[in-house]
Amino acid sequence: MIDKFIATAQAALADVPDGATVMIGGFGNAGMPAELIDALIERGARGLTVVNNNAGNGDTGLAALIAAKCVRKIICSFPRQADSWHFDRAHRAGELELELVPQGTLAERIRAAGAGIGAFYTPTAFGTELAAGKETRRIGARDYVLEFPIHADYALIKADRADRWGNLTYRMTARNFGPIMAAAAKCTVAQVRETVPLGTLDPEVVVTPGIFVKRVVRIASLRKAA
Amino acid sequence: MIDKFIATAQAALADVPDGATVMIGGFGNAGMPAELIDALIERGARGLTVVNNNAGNGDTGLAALIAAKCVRKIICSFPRQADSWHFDRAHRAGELELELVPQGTLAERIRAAGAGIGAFYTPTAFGTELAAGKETRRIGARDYVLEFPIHADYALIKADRADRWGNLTYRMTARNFGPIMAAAAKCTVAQVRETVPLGTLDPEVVVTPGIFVKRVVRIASLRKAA
Amino acid sequence: MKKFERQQIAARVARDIPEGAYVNLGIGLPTLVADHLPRDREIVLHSENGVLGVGPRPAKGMEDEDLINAGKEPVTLLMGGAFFHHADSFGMIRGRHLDYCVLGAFQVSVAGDLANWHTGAPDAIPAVGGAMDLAVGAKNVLVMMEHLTKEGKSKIVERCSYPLTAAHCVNRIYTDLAVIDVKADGLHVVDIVEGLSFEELQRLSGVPLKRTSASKAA
Amino acid sequence: MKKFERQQIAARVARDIPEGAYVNLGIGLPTLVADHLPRDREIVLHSENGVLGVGPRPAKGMEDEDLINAGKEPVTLLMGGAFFHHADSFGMIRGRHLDYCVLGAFQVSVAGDLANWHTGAPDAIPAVGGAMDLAVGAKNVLVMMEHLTKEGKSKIVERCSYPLTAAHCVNRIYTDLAVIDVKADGLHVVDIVEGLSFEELQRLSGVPLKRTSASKAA
Repeated sequence: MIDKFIATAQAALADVPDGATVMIGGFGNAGMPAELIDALIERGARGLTVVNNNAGNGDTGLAALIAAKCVRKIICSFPRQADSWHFDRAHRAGELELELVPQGTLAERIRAAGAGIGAFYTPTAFGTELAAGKETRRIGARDYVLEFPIHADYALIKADRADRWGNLTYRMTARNFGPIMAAAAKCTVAQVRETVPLGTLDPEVVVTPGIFVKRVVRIASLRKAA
Repeated sequence: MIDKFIATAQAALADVPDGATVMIGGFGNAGMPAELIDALIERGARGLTVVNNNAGNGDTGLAALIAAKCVRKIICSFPRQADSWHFDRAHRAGELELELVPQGTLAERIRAAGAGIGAFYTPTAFGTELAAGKETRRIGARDYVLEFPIHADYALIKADRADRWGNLTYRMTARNFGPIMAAAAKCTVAQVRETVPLGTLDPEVVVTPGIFVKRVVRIASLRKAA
Repeated sequence: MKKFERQQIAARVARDIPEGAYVNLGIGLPTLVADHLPRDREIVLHSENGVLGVGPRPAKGMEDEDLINAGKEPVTLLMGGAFFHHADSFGMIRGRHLDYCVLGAFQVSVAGDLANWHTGAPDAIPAVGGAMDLAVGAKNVLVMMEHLTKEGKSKIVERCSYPLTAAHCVNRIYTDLAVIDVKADGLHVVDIVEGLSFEELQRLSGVPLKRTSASKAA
Repeated sequence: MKKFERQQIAARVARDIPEGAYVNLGIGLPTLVADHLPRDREIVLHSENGVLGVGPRPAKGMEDEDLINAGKEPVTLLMGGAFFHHADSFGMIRGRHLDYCVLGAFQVSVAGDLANWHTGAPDAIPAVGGAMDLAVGAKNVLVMMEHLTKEGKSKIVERCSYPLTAAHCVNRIYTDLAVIDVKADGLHVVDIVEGLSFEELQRLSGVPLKRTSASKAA
């Protein structure tokens, strides 16, 4: 019997090694797998490359992972925020490498990894300093930049409901990077609000099919107002 | 008020010009927009380039469009079938050009058009005659072929339910090419089984958001056994 | 002369957005446009974090942390809205499905180059977000900004001195002094704030402007 | 010697597919494998027209034209199944998410090259479907075919004379005479049909085969 449910976030992340590339879902608090990030901090792996839209804010979540000195490099689109002080400090101290990627290119590079695309041409960032040193090509009447996929060892995402095959649904804008990160990682770990018996999720409504998910942890966290 | 509902298939296709590129959804009978194809035949535009997984079978649908001498070129993955006689005859007579594309490359080229990707590298078909003359590139340990998007003037697709904003849901494997063709065409026309008031479709469950759809025609056709 | 207030600029942008348009409003100043869209027009707002049909801010206490916009502010969803993932969302943008995006700017050049993501200061940590995707992707790129810097320099420039977001992308500029179209043959003044002459606008802008038959005090 | 029947070959393939595997069964001979998957193993079948969790053929009269497999035959959906569109479906394939695909073949070379889509006959209209995607995409490519052509020639060849589907892609070959692994150092015989000697298999195959400790009569 296929059963991807795992009892605790700690057990689900017990094998994350030093130097792993870890995608972390979420856009703001929506879809941020807070309890999985806590478990990753507890796991204590070092030298991680983290892929996320941001670079942490406040003192929790990804910011705490940075503060715990687990992260060597961040690939993201929007690191600087009013309260991204842990990133700011580590980056200014030269302890934390930054790869800045336009948000759509970040999403498409993650999607390309999951879909087996070797590279793609995007018009985004052509003629800007974020395309400096990159291959470009004119196709038709437009100029494009060549971009390569971002593969990961782990993806940590937050979904809404899951069955034991790992089929996932999401809740509103918490979907964001979850489905594409799930497909781009060797080992995708989803924290979910609710686990349901097989056959409960409408097959038309499954957003991430279980083929992309290795481990599911139920986290009965309270939903906070934003 | 946004209202994409149109009374008849004929009205929805009244402006298809000679020489247009027309994507037609469906895989077998599932998702085939039969009534829209009939209306396209009635419209009588000539010199069309048609994008479909197949090249028509039997004497109806795409086969009838070919028989009516409307089609100049077909881009598809699987033209030859036991009953693809209209295609076979026209192709052998030199009246109908064929561009044969592996099914996944066909899907990805259509997807690339909708997503604004200029070109992409796929491992599919590398080292085969379907990659003859195409640019290739080694990326990491694999070899890839460069493929370009397929844009269309029209997409004719079949969905299940629609609201007046053009949001669509599909039914089981009738989804197939519908969502990606809808995004790849300048003018997407969807025939649907049912139209519903705005707000009826669960926003989590909309598969094709209305932004990709210009016209919706309700066709209350009986569902036939396969 | 009485400069346009921020809300007046937003209202002026809103006036130009037709029924049925799909529109992305950038973070900051552009979000003000939402409040001015005419109630009798159905306009569908997109947010790059995976939503079409963005509605107004929810009532106090009704916020849901799973329903936010690209500025990470709580929003609501209109009837007819839909959710999708980030790659699909940026496919919509890059694939030229959005009719309009409205962006803030540091500078716009006479060629329509846009600089709005990075001051280029050596110690600044840059953040780009979705700005470059929106600038290359939307069918019409509308820019809202103050006409002059705090030091009184024109933000409409011959060449951007700040790092580019995208080249040749801006279609129309809305400032506190004027509305200006960016065309292949140069900058065409559409509206000027009451009490400001074309000549004075020309002097303040420091780049060549064209007077069009449509140029008029707003 | 009694050659393996088609159903026996299918059963032999089914035996190799472990619990929890995600599997695509190609059109034709490979579809027979579904009937032999052990009932006590959960195995998830994928069909390239956008479905995971494909179940058996429906009862007569219960067919639904919207629920078909890649061979356009009516199927059912198991609990836990899901639908998705064609680009997502081939993303799964190309992105190496399928553990196994089972394909028919005209020829397989000693290097694991596969020819299964086109005879290359000058008047033949070719049709490729999803074969090339599956051959490059699945983690394990299993081939089911008769060992010999009707003319008695080996379908396992030094070099494919038919047009390639993909190079270096086949992991294991199941024929009516043997089961053979394709490895970097050559072809390793895993099983031989009862009553056929390794030497005779070698002679019939016409390409170098290796005898492994696992080689045994089935």
